[in-house]
Parts: sequence; C-alpha cells; structure tokens
Amino acid sequence: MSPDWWLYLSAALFSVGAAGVLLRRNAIVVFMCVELMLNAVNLTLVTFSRINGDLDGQIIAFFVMVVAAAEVVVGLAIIVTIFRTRRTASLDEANLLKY
Amino acid sequence: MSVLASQALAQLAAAPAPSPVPASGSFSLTVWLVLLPLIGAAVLLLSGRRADPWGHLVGVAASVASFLVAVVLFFSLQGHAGDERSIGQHLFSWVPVAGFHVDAGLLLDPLSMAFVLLITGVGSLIHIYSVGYMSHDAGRRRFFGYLNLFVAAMLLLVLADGYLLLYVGWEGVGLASYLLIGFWTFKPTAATAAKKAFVVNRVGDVGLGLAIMLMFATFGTTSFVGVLGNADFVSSGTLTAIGLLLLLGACGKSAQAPLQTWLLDAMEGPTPVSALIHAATMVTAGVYLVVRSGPIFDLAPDARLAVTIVGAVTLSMGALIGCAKDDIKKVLAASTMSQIGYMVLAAGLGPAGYAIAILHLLTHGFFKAGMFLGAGSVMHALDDEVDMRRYGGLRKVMPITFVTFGLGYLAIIGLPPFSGFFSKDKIIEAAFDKGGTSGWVLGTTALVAAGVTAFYMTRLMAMTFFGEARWAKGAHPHEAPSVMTAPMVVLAIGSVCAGGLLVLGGSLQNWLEPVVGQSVEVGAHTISPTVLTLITLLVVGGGVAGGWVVFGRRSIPVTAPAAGPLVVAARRDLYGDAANEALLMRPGQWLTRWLVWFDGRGVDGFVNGLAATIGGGSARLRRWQTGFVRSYALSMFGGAALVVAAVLVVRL
Amino acid sequence: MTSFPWLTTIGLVPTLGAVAVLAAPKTREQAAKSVALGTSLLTLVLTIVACVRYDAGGSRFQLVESHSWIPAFGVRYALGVDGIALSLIALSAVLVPIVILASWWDAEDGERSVRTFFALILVLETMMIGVFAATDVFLFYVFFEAMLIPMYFLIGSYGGAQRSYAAVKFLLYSLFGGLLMLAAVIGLYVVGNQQLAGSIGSFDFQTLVNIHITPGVEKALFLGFFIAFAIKAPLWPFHTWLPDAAAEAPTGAAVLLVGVLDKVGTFGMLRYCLPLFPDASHYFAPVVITLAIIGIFYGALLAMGQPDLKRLVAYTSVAHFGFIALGVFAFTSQAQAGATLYMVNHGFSTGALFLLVGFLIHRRHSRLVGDYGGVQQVAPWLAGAFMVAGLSSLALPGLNSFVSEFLVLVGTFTRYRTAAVIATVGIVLAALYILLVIQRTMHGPLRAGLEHTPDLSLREAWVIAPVLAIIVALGVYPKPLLDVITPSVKATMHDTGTTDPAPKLPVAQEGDK
Amino acid sequence: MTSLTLNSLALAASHMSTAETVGFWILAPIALLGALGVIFARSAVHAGLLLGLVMLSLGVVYGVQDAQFLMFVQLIVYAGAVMSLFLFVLMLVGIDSSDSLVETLRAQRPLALLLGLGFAVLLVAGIADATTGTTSAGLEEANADGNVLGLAKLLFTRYVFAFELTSALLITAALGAMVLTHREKIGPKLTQKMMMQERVRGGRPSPLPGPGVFARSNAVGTPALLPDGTAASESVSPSVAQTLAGRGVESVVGRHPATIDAQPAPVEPESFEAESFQPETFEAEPFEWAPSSPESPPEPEPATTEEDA
Repeated sequence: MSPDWWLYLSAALFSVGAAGVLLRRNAIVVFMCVELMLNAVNLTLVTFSRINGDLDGQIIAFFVMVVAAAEVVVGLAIIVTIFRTRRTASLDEANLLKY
Repeated sequence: MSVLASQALAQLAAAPAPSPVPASGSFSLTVWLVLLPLIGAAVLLLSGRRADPWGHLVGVAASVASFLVAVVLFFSLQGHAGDERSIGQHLFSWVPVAGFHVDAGLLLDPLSMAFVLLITGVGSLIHIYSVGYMSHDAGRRRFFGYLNLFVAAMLLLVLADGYLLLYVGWEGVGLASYLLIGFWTFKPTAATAAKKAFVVNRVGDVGLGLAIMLMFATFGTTSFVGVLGNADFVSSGTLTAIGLLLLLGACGKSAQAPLQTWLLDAMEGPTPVSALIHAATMVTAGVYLVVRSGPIFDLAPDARLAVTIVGAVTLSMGALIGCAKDDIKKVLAASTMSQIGYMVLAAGLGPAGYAIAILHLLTHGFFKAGMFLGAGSVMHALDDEVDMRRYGGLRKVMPITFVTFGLGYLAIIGLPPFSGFFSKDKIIEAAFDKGGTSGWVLGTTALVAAGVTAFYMTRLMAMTFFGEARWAKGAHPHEAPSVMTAPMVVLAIGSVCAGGLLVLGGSLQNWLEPVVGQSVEVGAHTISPTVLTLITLLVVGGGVAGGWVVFGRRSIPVTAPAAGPLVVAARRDLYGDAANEALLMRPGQWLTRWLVWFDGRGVDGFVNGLAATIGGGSARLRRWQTGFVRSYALSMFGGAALVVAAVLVVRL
Repeated sequence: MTSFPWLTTIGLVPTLGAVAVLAAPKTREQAAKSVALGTSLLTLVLTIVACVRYDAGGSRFQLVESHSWIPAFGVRYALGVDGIALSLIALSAVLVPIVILASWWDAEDGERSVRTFFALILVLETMMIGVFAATDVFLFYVFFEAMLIPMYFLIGSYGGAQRSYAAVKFLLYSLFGGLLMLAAVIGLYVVGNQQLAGSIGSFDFQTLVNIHITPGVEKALFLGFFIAFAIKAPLWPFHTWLPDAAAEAPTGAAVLLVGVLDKVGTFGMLRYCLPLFPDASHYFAPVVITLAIIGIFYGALLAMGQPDLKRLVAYTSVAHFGFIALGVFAFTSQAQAGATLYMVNHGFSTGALFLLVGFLIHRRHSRLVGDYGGVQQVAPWLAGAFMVAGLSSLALPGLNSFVSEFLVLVGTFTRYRTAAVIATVGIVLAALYILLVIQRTMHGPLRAGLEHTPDLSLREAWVIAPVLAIIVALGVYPKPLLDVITPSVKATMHDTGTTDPAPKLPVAQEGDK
Repeated sequence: MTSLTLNSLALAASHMSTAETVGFWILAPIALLGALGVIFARSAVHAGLLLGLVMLSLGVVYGVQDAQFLMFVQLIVYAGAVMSLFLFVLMLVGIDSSDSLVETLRAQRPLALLLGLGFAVLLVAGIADATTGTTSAGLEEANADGNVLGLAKLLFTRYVFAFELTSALLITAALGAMVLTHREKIGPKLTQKMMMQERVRGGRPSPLPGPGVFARSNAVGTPALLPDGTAASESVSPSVAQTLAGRGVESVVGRHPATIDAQPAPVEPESFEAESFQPETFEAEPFEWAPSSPESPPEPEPATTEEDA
C-alpha cells in the first residue's frame, strides 16, 4: 500500500472541491469548497514530505494553513459586506463588473 | 543601279568623321553663342515687373549679339581648310559615373554652323518683329524671356558634341515651345495645345532616350565622335534599331507622320512663335538629328527606307490638310509639315540627300518665316482674325505685306528664279535618282505634292489678297508698323536669292562636304534633270491654275460650305487627333479612374478590412466577460487542467 | 585616433535645440521658432564642414565613431558615413531649416503647442541623421523605429481632418515592417554569431557583410529586411499609407516624410539588403524590378486621377520610388549611382512641390485641384516656382532629376533591356500628370474667389529660392555629388560581387578622346 | 502519547504498514464522502459541518503521516477556528439563502463536472506515472528529536523570512477584515437625551412586551399576547421574524390564540426561490445603488436637495 493512495485521495478531494466551487451559488459554500481544495493540497504536501524524508513539505503545509486563515478572514469580510449592501449571498447577483 | 549607288555610299561613309580640333582663339566664343540668350532669358524672367519697359530690348540685344558672334565664327571657320573645320570646345565634365563618362562640350562644324546662322539670323529678325507684334501685350517681358530661352536651347541642340547634351537641348526646346504656345495662359485652348505639344514631343523624346541608351550599351559612349566614328564596327541590326529610335525622336520633334497632331494646335501661340519655332527652327531639329547621325543611317538601309516613307507620308498628309483649312496659320502649319516631309524624304535618300535637305531647310526657313510674319501682320491688321474667309482684297490696303508674302509664295511653289525652285526641284530629282520602285513612288509623291502645294498656296493668296473684301464689320486694316515690315522685307529678299546663292556653284554642298560627305553626282539619272524640271514646272503651273480657277475667280462664301468626305477628313486633320484620343486618351482616362477605384477599394480595402476584422474579433471576445464569478472560475479551472495536461504530455 | 566626433555632434545638436525650444516660455513662441531655425542652420553648417572633411577617394566609411553600447550582444554605438549616407544626411540637413521656415505659421491650430511642433521636427532631424549614419545594424534598426514616433505626432496632432486615421495607419504599416526587420536582424545576429569566432556576436555592418549564409536562410533574412524597406519606401503593394499620411500631414511634415523618411527605405535596400544578402538580392531582383515598374505606372496613373493636390504629389513620389528601386536592383554602377542621386534629387524636387502646394493650400484652404484655376494671372512668382518644381519632378534635362533618372534608365538598360524600355515609356506619364496639374491650377481662366490671392511673400520666397537654386545647380553640375556617391556604389557593387556589363564595342579600342 | 504510538507504527515498516492501510481505508472514505457532502448539501450549515468532518479526518491523516504538529494545528486552528468562523458568518448571513438546484449559467454544470473529472483523472494519471513504486523515506531521522523540534529547526533557520512575512500577512488580513466591515457612523451620535425624546415622540413610550408572557414556550420566536389574546408583533425582534420567515416556519404573529396551540402544519420546504433572478432579466432595469437595509441614514428632506442641486 504505497503512499500514492494518499495522493489519489488528495486529488479526489481537490477535484471535488473544484467542482463544488463551480456548482454552488452560495458564496459561503463556494468558500468552503476552496478551503476543501486547500486541505487537499496540504495533504499532498504532507504526503510528499513523508516520501522525501524532510520536513519542508510540512513547513509549506503550515504556511498554507496560515495563508488560508488570512484568506478566510478577508473572504468572509467581503461576503458580509456584500450581504449587508445586497441582502444576498448568491454569487450570481454580484455581476456588475462585466463587458 | 541602286546596288551600285549604295556601295559607293558605304565606301564613302567609311572615312571616319574628322575628330574635332580643340577650340582656340576666336572659337572660344562658341560657348557665348549659347550663353548670351541664356543670360538674356535669365535676366528677363528673374527680374520681374521692373524690367517691363526695357525687357524686350534686352531680348533683341541678346539675340542680335549671338548672331554677330555666329557671323564672326562663320568667317573664322571659312579660314580653316576643308577637313579641319570641326572645332570641339570642352566645357566641363557633366556626368562622370564609372563607365558612363559624359562631358558637356560644343562642336562647331559646317553643319552646325549653317544651323546656328539660320537660328540666330531668323531668330533676331523675329525678335525685332515681335517688338512690334507684342507691343501692347502686358506679358511682353516674359515673352522675350521665353524666346531667348528657346534660342539658347536650340543653339545648344545644334552645337552639342554628344547625344546626351543634344537631348538636353532637345527637351529644352520642347519646354520653350510649351511655354510659348501656352503663353496666353488664360486661354484654355492655348494651355491644352501647349500640354499636347509637350506630351507628344515627350513621346518622341522617349525614342531619342532609348537610342542614346542603346548607343551607350553598344559603343560605351554617347559622343558623336565615339558613336559615329565606330558605326561600322557594329552589327547592322543594332544600327537599324538605333536608326528607327532616332527616327521616332525626329518624328516627335518635327511633327512627322505618327506624331504630327500637335503642330496644327500649336498655332494657338502668338504668330512670331509660330514663325520662329514652328516654321524655321524647332521643327527642323528632327532633320538635323537624321543628318547628324548620317553614318548610322548609311549603314542601316531599312532605317533609311523608313525615314523616306515617313517623309513621303507626312508631305502628302500636310499638303492634303493644307487645302482644306480656313485658318491662315493652320494652312501655313500644314504646309510646314509637308515641307519638312520633303526635307526628311531628302535626308532619307542617303549622303546625296543630306546637303539638299539642309538646302531646302535653309530656304524654307526664310520663306516660311516670311509668310508667317506676313500672316501675323494681316492678323494684326484685322484685330486677330484668323479665318481667311473674313479676309479678301488686302493687296491694295497692305502693299508691303502683299509683296513680301507674294515673294514667299512664289518661292514656296518653286518658281525658277526663287529659292524654293532650287531646293525642292533637287529633292524631287534625288527622289527619282534613288531608283527602283521606291525611287519612282517617292518621286511621283513629291511631284504630285508640289502641285498640291501650289494649289493650296494659290488658294491662300487668292482668299487673302485678291477677291472682294469680306472683312468683319468695323474692321479697317492698315499696313503694319515699320518695325514689323522690315524683318518681313529682309526675309523676302532672303527667300528670293538664298536658293540661288547657296546652290549655284555648289557652295552649300562643298560647305557641308566635310560633315556629310560629297553629295555624289555619279549614277545615271532615271529622268534627265532638265526634263524633270519641265515636268515639275508643268505640274506646279497646273496647281496654280487650279487654285486660281477655284478661288481666284469665284466669290468665296463667308461660312465654310458643306464638302465631300475627303475635304471633311482634311478639315479634321485626317482624323489624327481622333485616332490619338480613341487609342490613347480615352483608355488612359478609363484606366486612371479604374485604378483610383482599385487603389481605394482593393489595396486600401484589404488593409482597412484587416483592421476591421481584428476590431470585430476583439468585440466578440469581449462578450466572454459575463460578470459571473463562476464562469471565470470555470475558465480558470479549464486553464489549470490544460497546464497540467501540458506538463504531463511534456513529461511522458 | 580621437578625432572630433562629427556625426554625434551633428546628431545631437538638433535634439539640444529641441530641448531649448521646449524650454522656451509659452508666451515667447517667436523666440522658440527662431531658436529652432538657428539650431537647424547650425546643424547645416556642421554637416557642410563634415562634407568638406569627407574625401571622396578615402576609405569607404569615414568620420567613424564606435563605442560599446550593449556589450552582452556586441551591440556598438557605431557611426560612420560613406558617400551614399553623407549625401542623404546633407539632404536632410538642408531640408530641415527650409521646412522650419516654411511652416512658420502652420502649427498655430494644431492640437499641441507650436513649440512642440518645432521640437518634434528637430528630434526627427536627429533620428534621420542617426539612421543614415549608423553602421551598426542594431543601431540602424533602433533609429529606423524611433523615427516613426515624432512623425506620428506631427501627423497626429497637426494634420488635416483625418489626421488620426492617417497617423495610425502610417505607424502600424511601418511598425509591421519593422517587426519583420527585427526578426531578420536577430536572425542575422544568430547566423553571424555562429560564423564569427569569439563568444559574443557582432552587429557591425562590415563584419556581417563577409559572413556566408546558407541560401534558404539568406532569402528569408533578405525578405525580412526587404519588406520593411519596401513598406518604408512605398513600393507598389505597400504604398497605401503614403497618400493618406502625406495628405493629412502639415506641409512641413509632409516634405520631411516624403523627402527623407521614405529614403530610408531605398537607402536600406542599397546599404543593407544588397551587400548583406548578395545572392538573395540577385534571386529577387526580377521580382523587385517588376514591382518597381508597376509602381512607376501605378503612381503616375493614380496621380492623374487624384482630385486632392497633396495626394497627387504623394502618388507622384510613389512613381519616383519605383524608379529608385529599379535603379537599386539593376546591379550596375550607373543605375545605383543614379538611384542614390535620385534619392537626393527627389528630396528637393518633391520637397519643393509639397512646399508650393502647401503655400497654394494656405491661400485658399482647400486641397482640391478643382478649386484652383488661373493662379498664374494672380501670383506669377508662385506659378513660376511651381512650374520649375514640376519640371524638375518630370525630369526635364537641365534640372536635377533628369541626370539621376537617365542614369537609372541607362544602368537598367545595359542589364535588363525590356525593363528599361518600359520604364522609359513611363516618363511620358510623368509629363502628363505634372502638366495636367499645372494646367488645372495655374492656367485657364481665373477661378472665382482667387482674385486677390497674394503672390509669394518674402518668407515663402526665402524658402523656395534655395531649393530651386539647388535643383538647377544639381541639374547643370552634379559632378561633386556624383564623385562622392560613385566610390561607395562601387564598393556596394563589389560587395554584391557584380560588375558592369561591358559595352559590345570595347571603348578602349577606339581611343576615346 | 498518541504521537509515540504513531511513531512506532511508522518505524515498524518503511512502506505503508497494515495499521496505516487500515487508517487509510477508514479515513479516506470519510473525507471523500464528507467532501461530496459539502458540495451536495442543500443547506449551507450542513455543508459547513461536513467540511468540519473532512478537516478532522484530515487532521488524523496528518497524524498517520508523522506530522503531529500539523495534526494539532489542523485540529485546533483549522477545524476549530476557521470552521467556527464559517459557521458564525453562516449564521450571520446565509442561513436562509439555501441554493436552488436550477443552474442559471448556461452549460456550467456539465462543464464543471466534466472538468472536475478530467482534472481528477489527469492528477491521478500524473501521480501514477510519477510515483509508481516509490517508497516513502519516512521521517525517522527528521523527527529524531520530535516533529515539533524538527519543524522549529527548519522554520527559524531557512524559512524565517517567510515566517515573518506570514505574521505580517495575518495582521494585514485582520486589519483588512476590520476595514471592510467597518461603517462610518453617518448620523449624529445619539445621546441619551435624544434617545429619550425619540422614544416619547415615537408614539410608544412604554417598553416592548417581553416575549413569552403567558406563552407556552420561552423561545425568542414566541410572541407575547395582548390583552385581547392576539399576539403582539412587536415582541418578536425583526431579525428573528425574518429568519423564521426565511426558514418557512409560519410565524404565529397575529393569529388567534385558539389556533396557536394547534401544532402548526409542517410547512414543506418547497423550493422557495431566494430572490435570485434570471441574469438576463436582471440586466433589464438598471440597479441604482440604494441599499434597502433599515439602518440606511434618514432620508434628507426633499426641500434641501432642490437648494443644493
């Protein structure tokens, strides 16, 4: 049972996350899917760190988490602002920035 | 018989033309011949209105001074022995590029001396005449400026020592004739005639240009010495080509067969212009070119045949047109065209004909210029009326003009004591002596044309000076002022005795001998000269009688009567203009319009179309930004997928 | 040898002048203009001194300067002039003061300030001198592209009604060509790099001339260069930008555009296309000659059909460029010397025509030929000058263009006989379109509204007189210019490995006097 | 203690030991199903919880993968803090806007699925090709003196700069969030006196009835009863009313008491269209930026606009 399986798992998680981003219209759910994708990446990093035998992977995963946290904060702030002014959290209604 | 003659000629022409002796002593004045009128023209044209009061005097002075220099050079040339009478004066190196080394230099030899004398002599007389003729014209200074420019260009043409410098004079003369024909610029007809003259001349110049190029390609030089000296080392095919191209150039300038349409329209210019340029000097440039390139034509028999054909065709066309025209200047112009046809015919008969051609050229210079000046004074008297049907009975009112014009008339129809008889009769004789069928054909055309010339000249005299007065109301013709009649008298005297002076004792022949070789008398005449002279006199008498019967006795209607197809054709210049328009002008205009459309639509259309497609494409691409975050996410994800795929493909 | 850097000074003076002009306060425009005129005259003086120092018999490239610019690629700031470049630099040095004097009052209603107009012209002069003086292919390319910018602004901000369309079209056309050339320059560098020893390649013209390029690559590089030059000197299919640009540009800019900028194209062909790619040039020569001949007739016929005066003059120069290109690709020293002389003469004759058309338009503010008629009666001096300029442009012997045109035709005749015959027939069309325009504008009855058109003012006279004087002088005595041009043409011929076809009859045999 | 056992496990076999395989086969399905649940859950809250589950399972996976420190960070920070933040915002915002299943963008769904699958296949192919038969080198010597020390050694030597950078990033993020959601106070600061005047002038000086008076339940949603038995609508705070309405529970406000104690018919949560709209129609009327939220500043008297227009 080689470590590839973990990689296949992360690939699956990543694709599901991506599909989620494309399918769902509620901003927060989309945001959760993004988090899911980030987690998938962390998994890959950790797995490779184990495969390569040095801790760099984990360091990067750690940094990914930090960045993810920052991103969540700002993302949610944006969603709240949009909600406050638009009374909706659906992505499709914020479509003024177009041709 | 003709074979014998041509061998004699070839052997004759073998003697290389004498290489010019460098100019020294009085001959260094040669350059002043050209410079004087050039300076005169520059002064007149550049000085502006200030020079109006004395402008014309400067013009006349320049021309007369140049004539005096010519006379001085003539006598110093007389001093030299026969064979070193060609003096070369090197001026400066003009176009020194690798193999193509052309120097500007002048060549004074008997042939060019004859022309210089004619140009400066007749030129000065006409300058004096136009003082009177143009006295009340505002642009008189400009007129004299252009006349001086013409004289300078013509002198450069005849004095040039190489074909390229001759070409400069050639187009310079064309420019001067353009300026002078279109002198009264406010008249649209004059402007069009001037443009037509220049363009048709330019077509001729293309021929001359190509000839010079061919010469450089074969001889490596364009100077007379280099080209004419080595003529016999070159294949006759090239020589024929050069000859034909030179002929095309000559036709352009001397208004011969294919390119003759411009001469009759050139009558739009003031009469002194017609007299000087379109009678005496410029139109004879073609003959000068043919005579100067004698050695080339001697070795290219079919080129020479072409020259004679062109000459014969033009002389008959000119004679025919002369009979039908009512405008006095147009009649004289047509007669000039036919007389030059005679000269070209003579020049095409080989060495025998050169001297006779120049002889006829000189005598024609006198009597035709005299007649044009006469016509000028008639027009001047009847306030610029040109239609002969409004003339009639002028002999009593304008005696001097009548007498001078009459002498010119007698000279042109070839009455024995007058100059025309000596020169034209010799041409007819030389034409017959050419032998063979071509000899007979050319001889008879010349003979018949002499008769027709007599006919239309008598018609002119009858309509103008005899019969009852058909003047316009309120016209009271008076004799021209003395400043105009004096030159006419001198020219009349010239047309009377010039022929005899030059021919008796063969003075002109031996004068031109070093340049054109002896005019060989050997070879049996097809018709004995005396019999031929009698026949010509008979034909001329018939022509005069015909003319007198038709126009002398009957009253002449004021408006031109309806006439048969031949006369209508002659009135329309034998459809020369119509042919040019149909073949060249109209297709040219159509092509220009189509090309303008093509350039706008085709080439430009393609370029603008390219721009439009790019613009349209970008507009369509712009619609992809739908504003929905999720479609952007989709395209991003698609992009990522592509990148991963690419990485995989590369790695596999 | 640390000789005085002539070419750099000649190049820099106009730019400094431009800075000075821009620095002048907004209110003192007259002072700014005179500064501009002064600078251009100073450049003219310097150029004359440089010409005097250039000895025709000397080495091919003189007044040479060479400093390293981009060491990584071996790009050097290398300047040097041979006969051809020197004559074209002289042409631009003479034309610019004349243009500045001519457009003294033309820049008033432009979108940008008057001072910018004159500053742009001076900057353009620097670019022009730079492009001719560069002996480093890269430097040449830089100037070749930089030249477009000032001209773009001149047309774009001071032009006629459709100026922006014309300016953009001009810019895009030339840039497209420029890109092709850039690819070719890089290709040349790479090929050169392989052949030359040493790690970094070189853009120096003389080293690149003797490298050997495989035929296929040589043809491609040649096309890269040639198409860029064919667009610049408008050869037939690429010419549609010229009439628009020349018609919309202010008179001064039009003179410089047609007088000097287009010459860079033909100069490029003669200096870069032929020596660098001799075999490809021979291979493509017939094609170019056909294009040139089409250009001659196309330009002439279109000139006849143009209702707009400036477009008419632009089309005439398309015809003239046909002659020049014919001369360059006829591969005989007469033709190439003629082509170079033609470039200089065309600068003066078409420059004069444009200036006079500008004066005419300045008087009646209409560019249509139909609006004029009988100007001779009202403004004789203007008509006279127009006549002389027109005659020079239809190559009347005794004026400058004849010598060059005849040389081109004679040179082409010795090698491509039919091409020369067809081209010679073209000169009839030249006569037609010039005389037609003279007849329509100058002769005939005086058109209404022209009664009191003023004749040439003193300033205008001072503008036109020197040009016409040069036209007559070069026509009568072109020897000094030809002596400068011929050696460098011989060198180009040597580079392309061709010799003049010998005349059938060896001249020596008969002992020419 | 757990880290020790896991370490021994890893030590036992360089390649995946049976324990790890077992761990994998437990955790992987959980994570995968959780993920699928996230995207297919109708209600956002369910999605949030499922995501929490996925994160927890991944935390355990890190443990299995000898990344103990990351396990704890994941469990505490990520699963804990971030997930709770999500749920917090969810409650604040999105509780009522559950998505409809109708896809508005043309060809979005098929393409999304296609791309998702394609991407997964690509990754799997890539991984399979790249790492066939690799044996994990294991982190024995790296974790020799404990995972945390190993990480620290690396973190504060080679990645110290990145570390400082992330701290700056976090600060900026916090600041950013604060700036984004901050709203300037537009109106005058209400002093106690002004609130008192407003209350009196407001037509209702007496305080609102507390919820649940004589009511059967003290839930915030049950309104107080008026003397005549009808429910007092003011007693339920507007946001609660709105949320209830959003949730489809029919509010009892304004109903006769007799009917109140009857168990309300369970309202079938039919696809209640959030006021989303067809994008095409939306485009039709221009959207003028006038937020309809109650907190909008008081309307300026029309009179003033004329003067300063």
